[in-house]
Amino acid sequence: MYDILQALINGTFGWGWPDWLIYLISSLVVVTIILVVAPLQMLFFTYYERRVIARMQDRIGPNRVGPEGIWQPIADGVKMFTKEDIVPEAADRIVHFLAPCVVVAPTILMFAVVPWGPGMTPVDLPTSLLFFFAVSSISAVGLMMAGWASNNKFSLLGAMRAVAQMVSYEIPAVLSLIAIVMIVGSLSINSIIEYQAGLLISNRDLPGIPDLGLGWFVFTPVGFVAFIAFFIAALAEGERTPFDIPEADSEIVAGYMTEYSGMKFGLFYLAQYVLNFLLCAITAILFFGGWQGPGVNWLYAQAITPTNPDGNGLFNVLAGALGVFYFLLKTYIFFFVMVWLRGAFPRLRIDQLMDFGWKFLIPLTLANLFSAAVWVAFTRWGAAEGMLITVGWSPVLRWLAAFIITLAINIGVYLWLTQVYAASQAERRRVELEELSATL
Amino acid sequence: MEVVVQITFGVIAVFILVAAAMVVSVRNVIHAALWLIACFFGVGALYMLLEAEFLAVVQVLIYVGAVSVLILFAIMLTRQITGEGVRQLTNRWPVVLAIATLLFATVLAPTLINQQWNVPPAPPLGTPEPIAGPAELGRGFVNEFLIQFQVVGVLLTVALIGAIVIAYEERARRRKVLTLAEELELKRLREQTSPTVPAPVEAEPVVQESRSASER
Amino acid sequence: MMEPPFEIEIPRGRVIEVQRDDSRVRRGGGLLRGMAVIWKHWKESFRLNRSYSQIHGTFTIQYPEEKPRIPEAYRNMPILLYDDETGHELCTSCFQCERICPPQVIHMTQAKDPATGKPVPAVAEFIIEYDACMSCGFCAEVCPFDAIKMDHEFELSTDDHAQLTVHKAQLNRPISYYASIAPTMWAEVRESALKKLQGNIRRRPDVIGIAPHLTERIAARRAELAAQAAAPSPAAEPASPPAPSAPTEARKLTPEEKAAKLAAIRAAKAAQAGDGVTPSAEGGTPAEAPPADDKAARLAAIRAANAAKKAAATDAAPAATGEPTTPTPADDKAARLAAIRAANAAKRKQAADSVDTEEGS
Amino acid sequence: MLNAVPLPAVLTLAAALFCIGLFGALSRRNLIGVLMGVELMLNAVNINLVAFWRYFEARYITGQTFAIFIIAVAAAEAAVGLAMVIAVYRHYVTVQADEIDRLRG
Repeated sequence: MYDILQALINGTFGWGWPDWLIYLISSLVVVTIILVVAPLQMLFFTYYERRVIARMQDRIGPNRVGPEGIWQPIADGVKMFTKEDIVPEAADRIVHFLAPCVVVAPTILMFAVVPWGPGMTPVDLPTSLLFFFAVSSISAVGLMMAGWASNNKFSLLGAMRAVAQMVSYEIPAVLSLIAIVMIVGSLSINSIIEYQAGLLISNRDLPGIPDLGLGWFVFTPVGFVAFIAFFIAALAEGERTPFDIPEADSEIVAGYMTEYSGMKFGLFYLAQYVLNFLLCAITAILFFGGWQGPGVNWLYAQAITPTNPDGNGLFNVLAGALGVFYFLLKTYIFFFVMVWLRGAFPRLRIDQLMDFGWKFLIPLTLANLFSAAVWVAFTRWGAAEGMLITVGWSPVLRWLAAFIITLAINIGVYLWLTQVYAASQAERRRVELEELSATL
Repeated sequence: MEVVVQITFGVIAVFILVAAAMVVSVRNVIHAALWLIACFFGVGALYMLLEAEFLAVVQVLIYVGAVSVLILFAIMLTRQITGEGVRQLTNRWPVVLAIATLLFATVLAPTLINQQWNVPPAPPLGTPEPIAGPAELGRGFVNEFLIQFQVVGVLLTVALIGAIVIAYEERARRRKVLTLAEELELKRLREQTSPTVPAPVEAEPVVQESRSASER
Repeated sequence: MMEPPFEIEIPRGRVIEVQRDDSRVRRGGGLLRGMAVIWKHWKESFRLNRSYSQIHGTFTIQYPEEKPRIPEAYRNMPILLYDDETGHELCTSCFQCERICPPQVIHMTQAKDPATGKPVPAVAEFIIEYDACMSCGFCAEVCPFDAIKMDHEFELSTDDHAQLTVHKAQLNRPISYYASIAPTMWAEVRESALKKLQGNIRRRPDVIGIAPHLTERIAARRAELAAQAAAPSPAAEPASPPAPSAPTEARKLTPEEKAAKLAAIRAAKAAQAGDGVTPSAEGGTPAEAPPADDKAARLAAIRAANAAKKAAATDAAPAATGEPTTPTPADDKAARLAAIRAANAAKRKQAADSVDTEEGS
Repeated sequence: MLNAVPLPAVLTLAAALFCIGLFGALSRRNLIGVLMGVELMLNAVNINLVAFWRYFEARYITGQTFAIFIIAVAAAEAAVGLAMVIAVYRHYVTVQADEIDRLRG
């Protein structure tokens, strides 16, 4: 944004404004865009989810307000705004008031590092991926505050569940990301996206692959396992249905949101859907190339960039539009999958959730980390790093070797882990039953 | 530009100190923990100001995301929250306050301020300064600091296991009601391995006996 | 190991357990199968499904625009039938429905021949409190004349609670209406219902038992028929029959007159029922009614009689002299209320009597 | 930053934070409060390390590495410490430090 404004104001118009003013204006513009886009995404997501889940349940869904019910979320929002804001008598008023803010703020902050298209990153941090997850973990504190301040058993129970779940599933999520980070060698989201150029095979792994923007990580064994593990962890972190234990309406009313009404409840809702959007977006970015897609890189090569200052500004717009289109398309597809899962699966029990996270996903992602190391060793290392086997191999051979070995490792680990996990679950059930029968 | 940095630093410093003071003085333990989180945040911001981006992010990730949540969990599990009618400070707190204040006022602050630090001159504004980022850190961890890195890893693993061992609770209070599916599976289990599993009839007198003993 | 569908007897019943370790659902395969099912539902949901025998496709009906296809046996609220051709109501006021109604929301009074004062197999007023009706359909089942049937109309919501106490005029539906909403059900009972109706019509004088809104038309038609019958002599034609030849009831009854008449009839009946305790006791019925009931009935009857007298003083007498006056609506209402009250009391009395009779015999 | 804020300012801030943490660790009765005080002290130390790193040798990683090790140690300390607090609470049903006095004669 700074570059664009700089080029526009000082380049095109030649007004010669000072740097700090342009910096300030660009920051404000970015903040405004984020603050507008985030609630809009939330509104769209609520509508989208309700329509899709309705179709899965052989219904139609909201279709009365406006054409095909498109204004339904706005009507809901109006209702939310006009509702009475109730604070329980015994609540801790200040904490009760702060909690929704603490939950919403990090989700909006996470938008800061999400790239929407080529050269369209609001803030390009070198540690943006880590920033994304660090900030996402703050909302756990907000949930805890909400649950405790409400002074309600259901709220506290929901908050404890939510936080336990988020903390546990952050580990497999981050572990599966580290595999990707190891391959890319950078924590910057932009460089992760740039790595995924190519056609089925990234052209950084195997130079010479034509660049169609399809060298996604999901096509590699490492990326695929990481994708599955990360998506499951994302479901748990976004409190989506198989893992919506914190707000299990049939057990604990609405979890930590029980004592909230009006716009405070709306803020929780906003945070939840924005978080879902961001998790879908980060899945699309890390494993499906984000804005990468056929044509984007070619268009962007013609555009004005720091490396190509005398490009054509029209191509900036075209590349941006196409990139945003691909990015949103992938994101919405992932949200469809989330809704699909919600339609298909019942809610887990908390101990099942913890067992699955700690005893299945974490070992799987650790094994995947090893696969990632193997991948890096085969595709990139040479004699200097002590990788003597591959000396003299052609890049294709090295890539093939890496692919086959990681595939074998991942499939073997998956099969072994499923067997072990199923056996351990059966054994645990048996032991529990024996204990029960002894106490009866 | 310098003024902006100075103001920012001042705001962050005041924020950190106020939050820290609240941590040690607030009666409600949950509020203290929340102030502690605020303090961690302020420290993270200070790291950002000191251009240690990676460290700032790690501070938020570990302290705000994990340690503080751990503390909140511990508070809620120990159920001593509101602190109404309970002294929060020991009887000797004035002594401690005096020690802490004296330590700061007479030893630390004068020494730190009067010491000639010989700080190398900062490069003029605008010139890029080579600052070690996450990439250098990563390289350092697998080269010169490899042993330390491994030791920290072992430490964390040991801490994980130790925490589990210390906080592990024998499942003494078990629920006594079986669900339908459990009842079913139990029955099937008995049919398979009937000699090993004791029948409930045998276990019942034991339970009754212990209960009557406790009543007496 | 057991066979996959594992069946077991437990104290709470018999249970069939599906094996958890089914080889088809191992290693995440079960998850994928579940997702496939939902995918099929999603894919098929863009097709409308109206057959009810398939599990895929959207069932939703866009209600205010589209109406659901209601099955014939659907029942909502009771209605009364009348014959399209003759205009006669099928109801003979046999009180079966009133007796069986679980929430006691059906009330009716029997019609009387104004000339002789004897009861006629027709209903004078029929009231159903729709607000308390529970749509059980007992009334329709018990009705021996197939006069009361269950309607398919379900859009009854209103902001006026009093509107849900429905009178005969609003309850009446032609047989053709019922035949259209429930053709097979009507076809089953058509023969016997019409036959019974013919029998009843013979015992109904004049226009009693004719749906109120048809009274005028039917009377006119009858007069016409009568005129046609007397047609041969053209001299008689100018003295057009309606006014002189038709009895008083054949005139156009203004609503006030009708109400007054109705009130009078009801009051008379109530009075009779109340006073009739002694005659019936004298007439050989062995048991005396319990005093409390008797007293209540008497009180109600007296009250009703008073009200009726008041009403009669204002308009029944002038009506008798042929001077059409307009009674004040308040009086009319009071009279109506009194009549209903009296009728209820009488009914209670009657029920008590009948119980006593049974016990006595 | 380097020109605007002198190093002693940052170090004094760290020292003040350390003293506050010390006060909390020594005077709080609640065991969790004591742990919170210790966390404050560790943070003060970290500020010191990062400040020295930034002002003296920004091109090397030693200071940051040390800070990261301290963060890891702090996390381990918090985990074990809180586990101990919970174990103590289970046993004595209190977390007030001066009420846990089984050894007092």
